[in-house]
Amino acid sequence: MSEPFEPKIVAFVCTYCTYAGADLAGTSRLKYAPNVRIVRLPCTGRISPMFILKALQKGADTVLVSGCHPGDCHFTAGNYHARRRWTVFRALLAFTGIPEERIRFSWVSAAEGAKFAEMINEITEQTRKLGPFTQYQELQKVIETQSTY
Amino acid sequence: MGIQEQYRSEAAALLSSGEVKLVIGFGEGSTADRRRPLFARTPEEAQKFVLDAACIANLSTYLVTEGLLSDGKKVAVFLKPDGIRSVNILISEAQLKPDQVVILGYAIDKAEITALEGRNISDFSLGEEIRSHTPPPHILQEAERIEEMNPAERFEFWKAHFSKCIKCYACRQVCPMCYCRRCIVDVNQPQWVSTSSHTLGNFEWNIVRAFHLAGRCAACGACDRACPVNIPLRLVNYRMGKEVIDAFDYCAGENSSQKPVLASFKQDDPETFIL
Amino acid sequence: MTRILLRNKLDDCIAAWQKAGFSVFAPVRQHEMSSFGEVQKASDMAFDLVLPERTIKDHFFPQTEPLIKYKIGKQQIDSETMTPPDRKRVFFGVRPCDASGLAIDDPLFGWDYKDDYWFRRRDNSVIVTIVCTEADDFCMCTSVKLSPESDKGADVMLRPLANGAGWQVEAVSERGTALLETIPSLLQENSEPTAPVPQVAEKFDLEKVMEWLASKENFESQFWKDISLRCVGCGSCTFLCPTCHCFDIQDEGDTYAGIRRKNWDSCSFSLFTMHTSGHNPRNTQSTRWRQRIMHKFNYYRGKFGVNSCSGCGRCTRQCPVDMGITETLQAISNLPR
Amino acid sequence: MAKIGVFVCHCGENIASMVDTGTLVKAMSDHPGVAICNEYKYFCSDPGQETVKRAIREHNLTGVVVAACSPRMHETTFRKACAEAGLNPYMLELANIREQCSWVHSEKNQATSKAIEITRSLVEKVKRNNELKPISVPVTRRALVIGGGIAGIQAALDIAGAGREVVLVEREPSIGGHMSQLSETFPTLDCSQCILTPRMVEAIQHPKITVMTYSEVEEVEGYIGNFTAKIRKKARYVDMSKCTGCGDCIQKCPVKKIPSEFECGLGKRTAIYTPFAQAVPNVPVIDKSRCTYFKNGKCKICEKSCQIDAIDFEQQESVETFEFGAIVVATGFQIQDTSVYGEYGYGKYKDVITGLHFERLASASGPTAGKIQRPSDGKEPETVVFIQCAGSRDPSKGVKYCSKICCMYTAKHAMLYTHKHHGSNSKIFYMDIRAAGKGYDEFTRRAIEEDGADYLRGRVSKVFEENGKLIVRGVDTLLGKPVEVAADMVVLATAMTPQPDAKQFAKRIGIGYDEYGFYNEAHLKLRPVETAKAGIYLCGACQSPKDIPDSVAQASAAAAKVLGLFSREQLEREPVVAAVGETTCAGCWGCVYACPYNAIEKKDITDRNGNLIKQVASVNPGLCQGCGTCVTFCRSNSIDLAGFTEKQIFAEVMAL
Repeated sequence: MSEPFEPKIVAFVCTYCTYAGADLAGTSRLKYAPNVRIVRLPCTGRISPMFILKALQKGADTVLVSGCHPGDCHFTAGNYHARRRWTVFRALLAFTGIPEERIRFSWVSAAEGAKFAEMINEITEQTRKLGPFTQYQELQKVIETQSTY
Repeated sequence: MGIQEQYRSEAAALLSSGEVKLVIGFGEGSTADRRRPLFARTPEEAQKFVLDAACIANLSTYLVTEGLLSDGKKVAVFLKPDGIRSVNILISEAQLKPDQVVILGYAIDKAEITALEGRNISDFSLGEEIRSHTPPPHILQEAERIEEMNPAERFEFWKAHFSKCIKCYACRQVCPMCYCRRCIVDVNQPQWVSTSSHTLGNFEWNIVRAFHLAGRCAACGACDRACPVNIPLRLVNYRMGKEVIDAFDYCAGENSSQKPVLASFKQDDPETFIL
Repeated sequence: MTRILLRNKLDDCIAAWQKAGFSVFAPVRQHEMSSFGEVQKASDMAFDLVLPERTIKDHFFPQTEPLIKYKIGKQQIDSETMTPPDRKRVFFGVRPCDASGLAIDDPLFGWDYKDDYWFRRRDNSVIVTIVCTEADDFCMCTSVKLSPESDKGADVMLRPLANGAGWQVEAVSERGTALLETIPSLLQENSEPTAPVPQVAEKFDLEKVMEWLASKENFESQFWKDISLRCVGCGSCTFLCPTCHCFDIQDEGDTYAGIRRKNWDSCSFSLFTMHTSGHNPRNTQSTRWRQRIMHKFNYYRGKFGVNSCSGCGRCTRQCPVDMGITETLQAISNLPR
Repeated sequence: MAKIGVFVCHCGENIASMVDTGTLVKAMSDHPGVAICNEYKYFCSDPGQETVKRAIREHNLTGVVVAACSPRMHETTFRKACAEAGLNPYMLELANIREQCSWVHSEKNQATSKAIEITRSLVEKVKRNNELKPISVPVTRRALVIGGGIAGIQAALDIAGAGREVVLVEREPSIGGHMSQLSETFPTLDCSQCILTPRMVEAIQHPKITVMTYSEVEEVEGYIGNFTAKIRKKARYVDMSKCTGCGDCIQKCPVKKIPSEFECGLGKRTAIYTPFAQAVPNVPVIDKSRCTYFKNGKCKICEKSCQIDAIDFEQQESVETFEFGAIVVATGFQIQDTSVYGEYGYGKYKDVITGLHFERLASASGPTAGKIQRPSDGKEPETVVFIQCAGSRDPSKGVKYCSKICCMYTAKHAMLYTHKHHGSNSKIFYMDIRAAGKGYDEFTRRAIEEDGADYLRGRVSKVFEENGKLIVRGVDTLLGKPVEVAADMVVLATAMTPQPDAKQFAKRIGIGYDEYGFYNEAHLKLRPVETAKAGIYLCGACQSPKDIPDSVAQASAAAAKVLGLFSREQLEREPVVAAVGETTCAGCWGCVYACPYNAIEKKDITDRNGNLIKQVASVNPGLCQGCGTCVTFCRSNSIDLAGFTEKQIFAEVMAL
């Protein structure tokens, strides 16, 4: 029997809102699941769809993308641009069979430490239920083995 | 006089008057049912143009050939509505100057071929036609069939298709919108897209290609026809086109002054999926 | 009297080969594409194809091949060579042009350094060709001095019987003879006539073409620019070619571990000869197309005494803009002397 | 070859109690490219920083990762340390193993392995960091102060006092804000007008201050040191350069019965008016919506009455554009609409009023000349009930927060009432008395002990009229009994809320706001007067409910920040900006459209003879704020963002 499944969650967050919100969860000593790895970026506008694909390749079971609420972007409009990209990218991934539950999006402000903590717990639990994203991870495993030809 | 003769003489006139330096049209292909792009620089060469229902390629892709239009001279090109739509997109993305392109427009309806009025891009108003255009039933049916699958089935469907991909980039090379001097897939520092054509690399390439065309695709089907391993690229393109029109009421190539859909936004864009 | 294999014995034949340790490959149709794939029974095979869209080359020189697995450590780099599996394979129903392609590439992979990845697969594979009974508009084997019944690259050659019930069987190499020894009971003596071989007309004068290409003054000819105007620079002709063999070495992985891979590359790509400096000696599509033709019908022959083309016609058949070797060589052939 | 130093901080027990730092150090020591890995109790301390600096020098480090707290906490600290040791300060990354690891997890093994992954990925990132140099931008040493209340006035005076130009913009016809409406002020009971008016006059007379009343900030563009603001001057219909403020026009105006906004509707004003007698500038405006001439085309009595022809019915509004280096936002507050409290009868009974009404009644310059009279019949009330928290601290109908000033002004009201009307009776329903502040508790004690204010701890459930009295029914929670008081007047301590257009205004100038619409400071404790947008500062009640001393203190603090910025001609900015790879840019201009700062321009690429080869995008580093939206848009990957380059992020993700 292999090890019990521990979800791997990669979060791409903007530094001004969600990263600060995650910091607030820390300063408030809120406890949440240790399964998330946070990648800090200046703005959700900087979060490229490629990041999501690479996180999946590296074995993420769920990817979270999070930034400032609409209207609150430190850079005034980065999150609006991001939202459009996500709408399209999400539809694309869904169409190619990458389940919507695997790519999550949220707005978490610098004041929403509690929301961040709860969300990470919820996503971790949901991912636990979904199980590992083996379909995608298999693609990587195949690469690492011998050529089949 | 049939449209073919009409356009032959018009092309010849454009060339002999010196209004254009080149006319891009169709000539006989290697078999009876094939037509191939033909480049005429003299009125004599223009007599070789063929125009019939087999002329389905989107020749606008040649307009973005590096250096073709940098001398400021004009080029005439045979275009169907999807090609004209492509020209709209290319103009809105500053890849073409409207005055440099003379359009010899035509439409194919089953085996019938008709001339389109107008020579300058501004003569064509395609907006409504494009919006009301529905793809052929076989595409709709296939797309629906995929939508009805569960994610795991969809993944398997595309895995089977993408695993065939040999990364020949024919889909990219025939696409008028793939005019980048350097494609993302050729960026190796860092290597976002695995260049190897294993299934993972193929997934990445095909997803990135579709994403880069979202809201920019003229639905000409060139990529789908070009694919030597028959990946149904039309389905992804169709799905992306549908998404931008449903979510943002944006239809690429309606006119030549659109802002790119992914470089603009509305404050009340839909966001049902965001927590 | 010759030996024949009946179509209805094919399932037994596959089973016998599998029992002898072979995996059996044949033309198959899968996911809207025809290629060589592993089969378990005769009904898996697609016999109605003039040619599969993909070549048999894929199974000897795959589009991506892992070479080395590496891991960058604190003090040293650990690496492990990845070699192809020693797998005995029978390729059944290969067309003579595809089999010739393998033979054409053999010297390339073995002239100074014996490419283990190629030869390990070659040595473990038996090629069973089926002589053509049909040709399409694009077939051009005769133009490159091969034929629909060429045995080049074949180990066993099958000639379809006129009645369609099976094939006349002939071993053309030791490996072929050995393969047939695994199925003696499935072969029977028979003198049934074989189906006629299609007449494939020669489309150009190869001698004249080679002469023109060899002439240095033609290298800068306007001909190259005119003929390649519509080339969009994709790699489909090269990747579907049974003899094209260019590759690129790529390290792929994360920041401290990865795999060095050998991937197909194409002389059609604008980046194929791009230097780090930004200079590109073949910076236009015409020079790239010229390279492709020159390589196949001049340079390769100069080095290995054979043209790097087996006349399968895929380059034209699959070209998105209806170009291909045939058109170019025809045009050269038609040039005034 | 990378030589990375990794420094694992215990943060006392904050990290070390949850993350096994020994294991982390071991893992990092074994990581490729790590030249040295240390642990220490407090790396942010002097000896800690010394350790880092020594390691940089001794090992010739090419990059540093400090595994400690959030980069939002100590990035600057360690950047400085790196610079002092001769390493480019941008060759540093902070691995956040405190806020985002040790503090939020409770299982040591998991926290440790997470800390390893976080640190490892940043080691990979830092290997790919580039040396960056701060960008110098010129500073326009002129400040814009938005809002002419006491906070705005104070900020303007402080900045101007240090010799820098200020434009003070107020949307009402006079500066002064809410403070000008107040009667006396707690805890000293000095008259509000008496202390405010001199400051107003000082502001308008100051040679460095341009006061623009009846004006609004329309648009702000640019960035710290280099803002451009468009200010719309509404048409006053009175020529400010001519008007002497004699008031003849006001006297003659036939439209006299307009409820005065300044008097909270307790007094009347004319169509041509100054909001109050001491208005600054003392120049009236014509209320176009009420003026007979503007409505019917006839009247112009004011014009006739004006002896110096200062009335100008043809005056148009105008928009003026100024350049500023800094902006102080002091847009103030409003009071909550109390009619949501039907049970208190506000709006139904004339004698149920707000605290601000009471201020006007108590004001010597108010509608009753300082006499406390019932709005209904002008009688002096015998019994007044004050209801505190009539809106504040009420998540269901009002606002969640405490409005901070109500406890104090209610005590003041009770006191003033007793002073003006001996033998009267004040009853105050309260939840808690919050009287923290210099002299504040003493003040409320005085109201209770000396001036007989009767404090009842409890909530009021209903106010209704019975036999000419307002019956206030509530509960005294200390006695645990229901109480009923027959009052002549009820005063509600209404909540302070943001201005009605606070959110739209914030969006217009690009600053953040909280759920209510109060403006967000960059850090609640440590950067309380800065906003997240560099160069824009806050003071007064637009940030949160405040009393006068706090508003003034914050205004001076904001002024100090502005003056700090203005102390140099050049400003050094973070070099986290985008740059275009010109060889691969296809010139599609997607980035130009996407940039929220219009920081991307089109640039011609020419050959050596000056012939145009192509146009490419080009980032103006002075305008770029470093969001990276352009980078993500660019299909050919031809733009990159310093500090968060594609290579860096790729490495970071691939090391996870």
